[in-house]
This record gives sequence, structure tokens and C-alpha cells, in this order.
Amino acid sequence: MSTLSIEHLSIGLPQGADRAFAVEDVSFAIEKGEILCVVGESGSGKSMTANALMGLLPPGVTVKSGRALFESRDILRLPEAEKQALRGARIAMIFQEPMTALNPLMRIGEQIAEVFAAHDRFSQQERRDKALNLVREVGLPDPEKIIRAYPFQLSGGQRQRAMIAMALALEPKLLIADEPTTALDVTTQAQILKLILDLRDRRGMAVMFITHDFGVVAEIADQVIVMREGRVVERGIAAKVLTDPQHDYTRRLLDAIPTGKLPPARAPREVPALEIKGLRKVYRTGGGFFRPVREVRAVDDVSLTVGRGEVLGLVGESGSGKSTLGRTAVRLVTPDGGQVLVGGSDLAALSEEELRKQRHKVQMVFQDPYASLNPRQRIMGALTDGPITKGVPKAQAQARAKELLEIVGLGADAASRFPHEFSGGQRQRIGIARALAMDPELIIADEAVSALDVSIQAQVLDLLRDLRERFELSILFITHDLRVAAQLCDRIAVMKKGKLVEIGTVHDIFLNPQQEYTRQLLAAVPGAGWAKAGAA
Amino acid sequence: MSIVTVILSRAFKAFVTLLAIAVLNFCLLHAAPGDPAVVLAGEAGAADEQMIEQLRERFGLDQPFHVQLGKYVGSVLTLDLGYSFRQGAPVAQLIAERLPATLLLTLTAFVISLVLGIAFGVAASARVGKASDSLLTTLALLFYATPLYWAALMAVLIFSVWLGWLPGFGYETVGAGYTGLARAFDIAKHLVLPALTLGLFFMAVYMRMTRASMLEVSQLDFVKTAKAKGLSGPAIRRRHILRNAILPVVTLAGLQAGQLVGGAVLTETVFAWPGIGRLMFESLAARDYNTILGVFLVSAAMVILFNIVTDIVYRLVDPRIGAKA
Amino acid sequence: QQSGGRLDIVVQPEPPGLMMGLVQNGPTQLVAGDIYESLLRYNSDLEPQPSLAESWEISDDGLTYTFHLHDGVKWHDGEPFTADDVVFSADVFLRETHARLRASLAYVESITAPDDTTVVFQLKEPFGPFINAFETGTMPIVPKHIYEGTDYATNEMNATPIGTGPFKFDEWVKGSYIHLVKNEDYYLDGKPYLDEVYYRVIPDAAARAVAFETGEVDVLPGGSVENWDVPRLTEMEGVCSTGAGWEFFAPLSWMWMNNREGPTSDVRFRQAVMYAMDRDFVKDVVWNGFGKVATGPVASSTNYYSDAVTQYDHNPDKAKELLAEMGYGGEAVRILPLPYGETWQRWAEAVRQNLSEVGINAEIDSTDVAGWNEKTSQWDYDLAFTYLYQYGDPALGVSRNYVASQISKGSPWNNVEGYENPELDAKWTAAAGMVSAEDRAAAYAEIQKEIVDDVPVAWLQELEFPTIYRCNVKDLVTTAIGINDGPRDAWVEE
Amino acid sequence: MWKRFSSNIGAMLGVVLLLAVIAVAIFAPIIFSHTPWQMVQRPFLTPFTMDGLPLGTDTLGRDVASQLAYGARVSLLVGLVSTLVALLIGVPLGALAGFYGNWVDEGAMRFTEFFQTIPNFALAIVLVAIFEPTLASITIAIAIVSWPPVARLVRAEVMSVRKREFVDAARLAGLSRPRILLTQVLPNTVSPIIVMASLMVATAILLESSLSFLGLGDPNAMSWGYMIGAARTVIRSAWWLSFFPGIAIVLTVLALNLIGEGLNDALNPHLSRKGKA
Ligand SMILES: Nc1ncnc2c1ncn2[C@@H]1O[C@H](COP(=O)(O)OP(=O)(O)OP(=O)(O)O)[C@@H](O)[C@H]1O
Ligand SMILES: Nc1ncnc2c1ncn2[C@@H]1O[C@H](COP(=O)(O)OP(=O)(O)OP(=O)(O)O)[C@@H](O)[C@H]1O
Ligand SMILES: [Mg+2]
Ligand SMILES: [Mg+2]
Repeated sequence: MSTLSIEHLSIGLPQGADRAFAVEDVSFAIEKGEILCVVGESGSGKSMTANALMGLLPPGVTVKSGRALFESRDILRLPEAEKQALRGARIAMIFQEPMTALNPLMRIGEQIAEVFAAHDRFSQQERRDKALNLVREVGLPDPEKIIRAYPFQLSGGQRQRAMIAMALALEPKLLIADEPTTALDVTTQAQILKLILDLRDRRGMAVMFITHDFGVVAEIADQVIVMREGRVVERGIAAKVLTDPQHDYTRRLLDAIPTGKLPPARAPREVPALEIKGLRKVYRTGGGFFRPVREVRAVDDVSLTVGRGEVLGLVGESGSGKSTLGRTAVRLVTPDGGQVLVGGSDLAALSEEELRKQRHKVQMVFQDPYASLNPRQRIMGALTDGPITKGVPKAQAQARAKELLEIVGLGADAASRFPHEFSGGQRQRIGIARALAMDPELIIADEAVSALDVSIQAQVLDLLRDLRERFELSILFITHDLRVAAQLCDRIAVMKKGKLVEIGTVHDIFLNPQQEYTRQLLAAVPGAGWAKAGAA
Repeated sequence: MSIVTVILSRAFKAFVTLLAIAVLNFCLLHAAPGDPAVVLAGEAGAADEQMIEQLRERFGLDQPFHVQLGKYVGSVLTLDLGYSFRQGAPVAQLIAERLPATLLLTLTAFVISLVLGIAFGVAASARVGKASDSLLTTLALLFYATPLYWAALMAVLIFSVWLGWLPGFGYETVGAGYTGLARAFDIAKHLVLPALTLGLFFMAVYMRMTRASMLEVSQLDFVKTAKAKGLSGPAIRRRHILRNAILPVVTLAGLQAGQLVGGAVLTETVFAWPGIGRLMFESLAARDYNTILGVFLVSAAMVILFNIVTDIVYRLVDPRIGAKA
Repeated sequence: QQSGGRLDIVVQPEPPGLMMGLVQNGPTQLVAGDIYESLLRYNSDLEPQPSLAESWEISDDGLTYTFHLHDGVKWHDGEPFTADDVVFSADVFLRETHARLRASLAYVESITAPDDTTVVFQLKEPFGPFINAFETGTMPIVPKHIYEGTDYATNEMNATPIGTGPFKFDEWVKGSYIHLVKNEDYYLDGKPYLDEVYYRVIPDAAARAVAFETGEVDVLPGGSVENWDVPRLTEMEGVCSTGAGWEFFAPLSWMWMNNREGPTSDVRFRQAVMYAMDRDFVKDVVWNGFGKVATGPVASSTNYYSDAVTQYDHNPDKAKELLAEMGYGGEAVRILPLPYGETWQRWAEAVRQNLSEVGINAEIDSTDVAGWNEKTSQWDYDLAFTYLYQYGDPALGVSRNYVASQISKGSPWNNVEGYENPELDAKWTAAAGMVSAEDRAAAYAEIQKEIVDDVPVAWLQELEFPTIYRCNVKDLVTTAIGINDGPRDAWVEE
Repeated sequence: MWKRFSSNIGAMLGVVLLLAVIAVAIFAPIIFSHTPWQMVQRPFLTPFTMDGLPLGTDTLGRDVASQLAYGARVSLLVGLVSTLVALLIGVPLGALAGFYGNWVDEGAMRFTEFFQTIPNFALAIVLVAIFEPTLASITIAIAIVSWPPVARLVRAEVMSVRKREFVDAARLAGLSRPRILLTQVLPNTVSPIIVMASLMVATAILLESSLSFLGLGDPNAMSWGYMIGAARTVIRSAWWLSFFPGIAIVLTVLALNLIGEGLNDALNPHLSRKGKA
């Protein structure tokens, strides 16, 4: 018998929601020791399904029909008290956001032991010992110390492990993981995925794993179901769905994934658009009357060049200093040392006033399409403020703005709207149009596609590629996603802890990495094996 | 950074602030029309130039302004608050006589408002959307909108005049000769009305804040984690939500506890409570500069003290602060 | 008469100090009048009565005052009281500290003590009202052994006053109460009857009324509750009230009108103000019928009052006529009310309304006690409310407000309005020096007649502050200054 | 936004109440033929006993209803103007502190802290007493004690907005710093300021009435606090004299609070996000 079998589940949304049902007529089953991946784009109802199983639906959202059999009981219809007894003991769940999923004011050990307390198991001392064992089991270093630590003293990966320890405390039969690795960087993600696979093997739990990342699916799934707008559109053995998708939607999702396939190499560029020489930036935090100063060497003696018409990818794990480098290049951040030469003049040495006049040469496309547009300013204003300050007559700036909006595929009438009237992908394009409006020599794109869904991501990448051809643009493309970098870039630079560890053409980096660190990065990309296989 | 260094650095800043307050107030008061010598002379029922000159000389008012200011700052630096010529006693002594009453009143009001406010706030948030929640929030809004002094007048009217349950004014039964417990009980009886009226407004503030904060925290991810563990609703509220929700309330409460000392003027007036708020108000009319300045300094010191206490409490409750640096 | 018991009396506002030689304001005198004594007391007809002095004689030329003191009087600290104390108080201590007495002492040639129980005041020239200068507030006798040779103002004993009076200082809880206990060694046998007196500080007028209602206090001295509460309180069962006990002070209220500048410097304007005001309305509504509309500078209860003067009734038309005649052009006139509570505030509002009804552009200048003192003593006002005690004789409490020699910046107790009339000045001086009562009466009648036509100030009302008390308190008010003399004779009936 | 606001019953109730108060204030001279100071009947006339004097008369025989209406003018005026002045002090200070940071911030915040350390009601009392109670001095005193929270709020908002990427974008576009502050940052802090302002008006009305109650009101301007202060001595014999102005204050302050809360719900994107979670 299956550990869990869901039959014809429908979950109704409150009035005024984007659709009537979050989930409609969904059926599937998970066997003991099996990992079922639930994939689908944002809003497809993955989380709602999981929440319904846990009895944690938000107010207003209700199960309309169907049942979910677990240990031969319909857990959707149990009285609240029994659901409560089930939660944490028989069914456990881990969440996407490790930073906020733990109570900031409670020690890790206490939070783990609380699971026992909630179900009235064991004595005080036993709870503590068991918590310690769990911490050890999920591979957290120095368990004695960890259980006395507060969440803020742990890194994201460590917190996610603590969450998993909690979920495993009472050896549940079913583990539901709702995008548990999305917020983590690739190396940490790989570790967590490995941990889950390990635990499944050792304990034989059934796992329902929610993700929108097919790389992850390829890494761990036994079975896959694909959801779209509340319905299951495809199901099957993981390997089969990935290689031979039946449903059109699945196929589109898979196509949109940047593959490891490398574009043909282009000739190296000779004329430099941006030269960075010995750049250094140290952040000092804290400090005050009695406080010691803490220093972070965000960029440590980095030199590199971006040629005219070249796309240079800048990769590295989180916190390695990529953004700082990018922001220093446009001098949103003033460097502590070194030079930033744009068309020969040193931006780093200019005064505030002179700098304003030079600003237009380098522009930036920001990571967060929501945050980078002023919510109270119409698009036209956002696109013309800069050119007008630069001295372009108003009418001309407006005409150019409309033209640019057409180029990025939005249509001129977008100019009179406010940012909140656009989707994320559309806003990202507005951001690009805004950068182009200044007629820059160089664009810094900081994680410009990271926040986007795969399909939209693909569109934006196409647009960038196109622009590079049309305007001879130089781009410094910052990303933590090596696959994306491979798609677009001519050369790739790898950063680690503020230092540039390796730089080379895409082919060099991917096929013949020189540094151990680069190799680790490449290996950590989820589904790396599968992607390579796909490319072959 | 250890708590000791925090306190030290805060104490230093506090001292600077207090000095600045002394200077500002000194200038302010001396800008006021009205001359303490004239007032004192006027009160005597008759006055002539000779008398006023004498008084001015005694008060040091015959000296140039900057000399007076320098002297005052000098004495404040040595923790001497000066002498009240009107009351014929050192200011420190006058304040020391009145301060306990004010502290008793404000601290009681503070504790009442904090405890009740948080309790009602938690209760309301647990029943959010239900009738009892609406009732509590509406009541809180009403308390919030009611002028303190008006509530006080009405309370006296109802509870001491009509019903005769509680004394309507004063600090204790004068000359009853109570000692020990009997006296404490007597004072407690006198304390009920003023503390309640003073506390009512703040109770409303804390209640609304607690409720909002509880609701906000209950949306946070870790609450979902707690639910997923199988904890019961009350346990989640107590162990997880309340602990986090109470932090902003603590901050606000710390700010207000200090302000209560200076803000009790109205309550002290209506209830004839012999505290420093009234001392200040009465000294103001007489332009008894030293006393007003003294009261100001002491209540500002209270504000600072409470802020430091809040800081420490905060540090104890929230492990993140202090460890960050 | 019964011995024992306790009295709770309201004192408002809290006195600044209890050393009567240094402070003589109302609240201080109310409390310290129990502790300190003077040579004489005065009955309600303002006739002198024995106090520290058992008997006294005045020489026929009116120049020598001889007092025979009680035997065996002791200070509260046990030291014997002697004539030296009187000489020290009058000649040394009070000369330095007591401005009002200083004016009377100017007539004194010498003060001597021929023996321990005799004191002789020798005057330079006759001064009719001198016999009225021996009231407690005017000449409190202070202990020589404590004050001689010290800085009076900062003497530590000021906090624990030592007097000869019927009650001793026990405790002062600032902001709350002052506790006095019976002086067991008092020189009058059997007196005082009460064991203890509490003076209660209750800053809010309404709370004071409540305190009386709930039985917390037994006596509300005049002016301690607002007038509107008086009928309600006196109608309560077992509550008595009396208007007596103010004869000596005879408080008279008026508005100073600035005679120096502005519209108020025109006599027609001042007369118009008198006609514009509905003083009967104020007496009936604001003062609840207590008191009397004033006819001139001298209160009707004091000596030498005369009503043969021009009467200013409520006559808006006359007022308008006068204004038109002088050509008043609507200049703004500021009214400075007395900052003594709601009654006075309402009064100013009523006056402003009256004035605006005849076309005077009046507004109220608001200020506190200090501001009032400052503005009046610096002459920065147009119309300013005040009331003054008359101390039983026009020469003590009236003339000081109208003679040119009393024009002096810095005090609110003199000729603040700036009225100058040399002819009248001479008459005031002459009247003060007359020995025979009839002569003085005639002289003062003439002065009153003349000054009322000049309207240097706008006389408002003779104030009456009823003392409210429980009827079982007997003999509470026995002198012309009422409970300010201390409840020496009071007793409580069980 | 208006939709969200108007669907909030409490907020709409607040708007209706406030509009009513404003209407009464504006039309007071039309509704009443006499000024609030005019003695029109015998004193202490009980409410609802005489035509034309629905709320009775006060200690001097003046019309309580007319006083109430004229009092609304003063209360609203003081509330609005003092809030405006407080905003004029607090917004620029907070904005500069939050935007420029460093020593500007340090200086401005020390200054603000300093004012927060002085007990504010006591400070208001002293200010009014010193500058003598007139509408202007009362308004300014209230403004002086109520701007620090504004400065703090604006500073916090500006600091968070300043970190948003669109500000960086504006810098890249070459806009000058003052212009960025004015056109990009400040407009995004408007919502919380509006919410706070609506609550400050309420607080200012309460403060004014408290000052008046202590005898620190402008004696030439009839206000609700003045009425209560004047009536407190007769609270036993004439309850209506303090009751009606008390109710007027409660209702007005309540209305402003309801509006403030409604605005908060409508303008605060935080809450709208909550709905989706
Ligand atoms: N509290 C709520 N009230 C109303 N509708 C909601 C609520 N929460 C989610 N929805 C809607 O339910 C649908 C399914 O949401 P769900 O959270 O399950 O999506 P998901 O697949 O988990 O997406 P994501 O990948 O973004 O987490 C969406 O249309 C969403 O807008
Ligand atoms: N304003 C700042 N103040 C202090 N430290 C900072 C600041 N900005 C960045 N840092 C620190 O500098 C280091 C590099 O940060 P940076 O944002 O450049 O990393 P990144 O490579 O872009 O990371 P990610 O992929 O997470 O965006 C990190 O350790 C970060 O904590
Ligand atoms: Mg989800
Ligand atoms: Mg970055």
C-alpha cells in the first residue's frame, strides 16, 4: 500500500483570488522510500497541496473535495486535535526559507526538543540527548555548540539542516519538502539534496519534494508530477518525464532551461570598454565608541577587462563580491583603491560632480525588477530622467524612450503606466530599456535574470544577445548560475571571497577548469550530469 | 559588546544630554516673562524696591545671564540641583520628597497598563475577526481617544462621590496613623483611581500594539514551522508568537515609562497626588527656576534610565542584539 | 466646651514656607497664624483684643503705645518669651523682612523694653491707624534666641518654625499636608481645645469640594472652593458657613486702569468702563450673591467708609455716549485677569463681553501668577484685575493705591495705575495723621467723593469669602481675620 | 487604494464623523446667531429644556451648543496647524538624516533624541506658560513636542527607500542628490507620513485640550479643553458642561484614529501582501 495516496483533491480559493481552485482534481500516490517531485511554475498549486496535507491551509482556503489516505485514514477530514497529533510525528514538513523558518529567539536545541514536547515524548534529559543526536545525524558541525546556538548564528545551509533535524525527530513516514533549497546557493543546495537522499535511504521515508527546478528533479526524483494552474498535466518516472515529456507544457518548461550547451566561441575583442585595475573595496561595519570594527574584503585586488562588444560573465558563490565589483564599476560604490577605466578615463578618481557628467557611459541592469523601479513614477519618467539630465531635449528623449520600449518588446504605450502594472519579466525589460536610454558603452547586468521564471529568463537572455549584436554593447554579466552564464557569455571570470580566481573563455572554464573552486562550482550545479547528457 | 560597556557608554551620553537639557531649559526659563523676586514679593502682600533688590541679590538674579548659567551648569556638574528660595529648601530635597509618590503612581500605572494591555492584546489577536475582538479593539480605541483628565474627573465622580468606594484624591489617609501593612493597604486604595486613569490610555496603546504585533508575527514563517511540529494553538502563541511580538511593545513601553514621570502632571493635579509633576507645575507659576530645572533634569534622567533598562531587557530577550557587533 | 479632637482645614495653595516673619501671604498666614502670635487680635468691629499683650495704653497725643505682656509665655522650644523678643522682632527682624510693616514703622521713633513684660513704641508723629498694626500677619513676633545674628532667609529653623501660638509645628509632608499639634504649655488655661490640626493641600478646587463632601476635611477657608460650589456645599446637612472673619482684611477688588497711556488714560473712557460693566450680574452669577458691589476705594465694612459718592450703575448707553464724546476709535484694550482660578477667569470674560457690547475692543491677556505680577508691576497692561486687603484702616490698605508717592515700578501693591492728584495726596496724608476719629471720618468722606469721580481704577466688588465648616466645629471664627488667627478658641462637639 | 479604504467600515465612520465636525466648525457663525461668549440666558440651564439652547447654558449663561461649535474650530485648527508645523520640522530633518547619513544623521538624531528625552507634556506646559497662552504659542508648543517621532519615522523610511535599487538607478541616470531625495525618495515615504499625520492631529487635539484644562488655553479662543477646564469646578452641579465637550473630543479623536487606521490598512503594502501569504 502507498504511504500516501491522494484522490481527486480540489482546494477552493476565497472569492477575489486569481482563480476558483488552487488545486483541482489532483490524484497521486507516494510509496514508501520513494521521492516524488512536484514541479510546476509559480502559482501552480504545489504549496497548497502540501499545506492541505499538513492541515495548514491559510484562512479562506478550504479543501472542497477529494481525500488523502495516509495510514488508511483520510487526513483531510480528521478533527483538528488528531491532525495536530499527526503533524510532526507521522508527517513532517520543511520549508523554503531557512532564514525565517526558525524562531529567532529560541535556541536550536530547544526548537528541536520542542517536537518531542509537542507530542509528549520522553523526559527532559532524553529530549536533549535526542536533539543532539539529530543534530549530529544531519551533519551539523560541533553539535554541542549548535544546540545552544540561536538561529542567527547559523548559516542558511546550517539552518536548513536544523529544520530537517526537526522534521526527522519523530521518524515520520512522510516528509514534505516545499522548495527547501531554492534560497540556498548551489554548493549548499547540493549538500542538502545529498542529505535528503541519504536519509531516505537510511530511514526509508516517503518524500514529497516540491521544486520548480528541473535540475533538482534530475538529481533526486524517483517519480515526477508536473502541475499547471492547479492541475496535474504530466506524471511518471523521473527519467522518462525528463527525457521524453508528453505534455506540451512540460516540454516548454524543459526547453526554457538553459542547457549546458555552449554557444560557438566568438573572436576575442581587442578594444577595451572597461578596464579594472587592482580594484579593492573593504566594508567596515560596526564601530563606534566601544565597538570593534569588522572588516569584509568584498573585492580584493581584482583586475580585469571587458572588450567592446564582449559579454563577460562574472560568477562565484554568494558573498564572493560579484555585486560589489559591479557596483564599483559604475561607482555606486566608491572603491578603496585601484582604477576603473571607462573609455580611458578613471571613474574611480572623479569627484561627485564630474562623475555625474560621466555617468551615462556605464549603466546597470539591476537584479530585482521590483525594487529597481520607482513605484511612484511612470515608466516614461524612469526612461527620460537620465537623458534629460544629460542634456537631451525632452521631446527627443521621449521619442527615444518609446522606441526603446518597442525594442525590448513592450510597446510604446507602456510608457504611461506605473511599474506595478507590469509582470516581473516586463519590468526587467524596462530596466534594460532604461539602461539603453543613456546610450552607454557598457552595461553591468547584476543577476538580471535570476528572479525570473525559466521561460521569461530565456526571453530576456535572447533580448540581451540581440542587443549585443545590434548596438555593439559590452556587458558585464553577473550571475551565480553557471548555466545561464554559459548561454550568453564570451568569457567567464570566477570570484571567490573577493578575489578573482580564474578567468577565461566559456569553453576553457567549462571544459577545462583550472581551479579546484571552479570545478566545485560546476559540479554543484543541480542536474549537472543530466544537463551535460542532454547537451551531448 | 558586554552589557557593562553598553551601560557605560549610555551613561556617558546620558550625562551629556542632561547637561544640554539643563542649559536649554535654563535659557528657556530665563526667557520667560516674570521675575521670581517680583512673584515672591508679590506673594508677601506688599513689596517695595528694597525688598525686591534684596531678593534678587539672594537669588543671584542681579548677575549677568552668562554668569548665572555658568554657575548653574557648574553646580549641576557636581550633582547639586541648587536651592529653592521660594520653598526655602534644597531642590534635591524637595524632589526627593515628591519623587517616591510619582514613581509609585507611574510605575503602578505602567505595570497595570503593560500587563493588561498585553493580556488583552493577546486575547484579541487570538480571536481576531470575532465579536470579542471587535469589542476589545473598540474599547481600546475609546480609551485611546478619551482625554486623561476627563476620564479622571468622571472616575472621581463615579467611584468616590457617587459610589464612595475609593478615595478620590490624595496619597494616603492623612493622620490616620496607619503603619506597616495597614498603611500599604491605605496607599493602595488611594492609588487605584489615579493609576487606573493614567494607565488606561497606555493600556490601550499597548493593547493595540500587542494585537498588531501578534498578528504580524503569526504570519511569519517560523510559526508555520511550529504548527508543522504539531504544537497546539495556545502553545504556539505563548512560546513562539508572544515572545517575538513583545519586542516592539517593550521598546515602546521603555520610551513611555520615562515620559510617564513628566506626563503625570494632569493625573497628579486631578487626584491631588503629591508628586513631582505638580511640584513642577506649581513652581512654574512662581518662576521657581531651580525647582523646575531640577524636576526637568530628574524626569529626563528617568527617561534615560528607562531607555537603558529597556535596552538591557531587549538584550536579554533578543539574543541577536549585542552579538551582532 | 470640650477638649480633644482634630480639625482638617484646606490650605490652598501650598504655602511656600511657614516662617511668618519672612512670608506673609494668605496660605502661610492661615497655617502659621496658629504658630505665631502678635501683640493684639481684633474683633469683628476691629476693636483691639488681648493676645500676647494682656493690656495696653495709648498716650493722648497718640505718640506713645505701651503694651503689657502676658506672664509665663514660652516659646515652643521651651525658652521664655520676653519683651526683648518683641523689640527684636519689630525693630530688627521685621524692619528687614516685612515691607508692609516697614511703611508703618517709618512713623516709629523707638521701640524699647523697660522690663521683661513691657514694650513701648514711641512715634515721631501721630499715626491714626497704628493700633491696627499689631495683627499676626502684620507684626508676627519671632524668637530672638533663634534668629539674632543669623541670615534670616536661610536659617535652618525656618523649616521647623518656633512660635508662641496655641499650636506647635509637627510635620510637613510637602504636597500633602501640614500637621500641627496642641501646645500643652499654652499660656491661656485650657486652651487650645483641639489636639491637632491638619492643613490639607489639595490643588484642585473640585477635589477640595469633594474632600469636604466626603468628610475628609472639616473646614474650607474662604476662597478654597469655587463660588458655584458654595450653595451646594452649604445646603448639605450639618454644614455651616459664615462670611465673618474678613473684616480686618476687607478685600476689595478692582481693575487697575492704566492712567498713563492708551484710551484708559482718558477719564471719560474710565467712566465708560464703569457704566459698561454689569457688576450686579457678576455679583449674582459669578460670586453667587456673595459680597457687595463696591462704590469706591474704601470697603463698607471698614472704618471711615462713605457712600456719598457718584454711583455707577449698569448703563451701556451712557457708556457709549462717553466713548463717542472722547472719540474712541476702537483701539484694542487688554484685560489682565487675576490668575486665581475659574471665578476670576469667568469674571474677566464677563467684563470683556460687557465692554465689547458697548463697542470697546477688549481681549483677555492670559498669564500665570508670575506673569501677572510681572505685568502689573511693570505697568504692562490696560486693565488688570486685582484685589487688596485694607487692613482695617484707609491709611494702611487704601491710600497706598492712590497717592503719587506710591508710584513705583516693581510692586503690584502700590499705585499701579499711575494716578496722580497732588491735591488728594495732601488730603490722604493729613487724614492719616489726625488723632480724632470724627476728623478722620470727615476727611475720608471728602476724599472718597472726589476720587470716585476721577475713577483711577474700576472698583468692582467687596469680596466675601464664606468659610464653610461642619456645624459641630464651634467658635471657629472669633476675630476679624477669622481662621487666620488660628483655631485657638475652636472646639469640636462630639 | 480608495476602494480598500472605503470598504473599511470603521474608516468610513471616521470620515463621516470628521466631516460632520468640520461642517459644524465651518458653519458655526451661520448656525448660531450669538458668539460663544455672549451671555444669552440664565446660567446653569439644563440641556433639552429650552428651545434654541439644546445643550443648556454654562456658568455665565452662555450657549453651550455654540461654544461646542466654535470649540471645534479651535481644536481642528490647532490640531491641523501644529501637525503641519511638526511635519515641517520633522520631515526635512528626518529626510536629511536618513538620506545623507554619517555626521548629518548623527547630528540630527542626537538633536531628536535630545528632544525625546525631555518629558514632552512638561515641556509643552513650560513653553506655553513662558510664551503665554495664545493660539500661536499653543500650536507651536504642540508642534515642538510632537515632531521627533516624525523625524524618526521619515529617517527610517528614507533609509530603507534609499537602499532600494531604483535610487541607485536614479544615481546612474546622473540625477543630483537633492533631486533624488526630492523626486525619488520622498514620494515613496508619503504613505506612512500621511498615516502618522492623521494620528498626530488626534494627539494634538488631546494635547491642546489638556493644556487648556490646566488653564493654559487661549482665553480669547473657545476650545473644548477650555470648556472642560472651566467646567470641572462645577462638574457636580452641571455635568453637561464637561460632558459634551468631553464627548466631542472623544468622537473627533476617535474619528481621526479610525481614519488613520483605515489609511494605514489601505496604504500599507505590507498588509496587502499578507492577504496572499
Ligand atoms: N492565502 C491565499 N488566499 C488566496 N489565494 C491564495 C492564497 N495563497 C495562495 N493563493 C493562490 O493559490 C494558488 C496556488 O498557490 P501555491 O502557493 O500553491 O503556488 P505554488 O505552486 O506553491 O507557487 P510558488 O512556486 O510560487 O510557491 C495561486 O494562484 C495563489 O495566488
Ligand atoms: N553595504 C555593505 N556593508 C557591509 N558589507 C557589505 C555591504 N555590501 C556587501 N557586503 C559584504 O561584502 C561581501 C560581498 O558582497 P556582494 O554583495 O558583493 O556579494 P555577491 O557576490 O554579489 O553575493 P550574492 O550572490 O549573494 O549577491 C559580502 O560578505 C557582503 O556581506
Ligand atoms: Mg509555493
Ligand atoms: Mg549580488
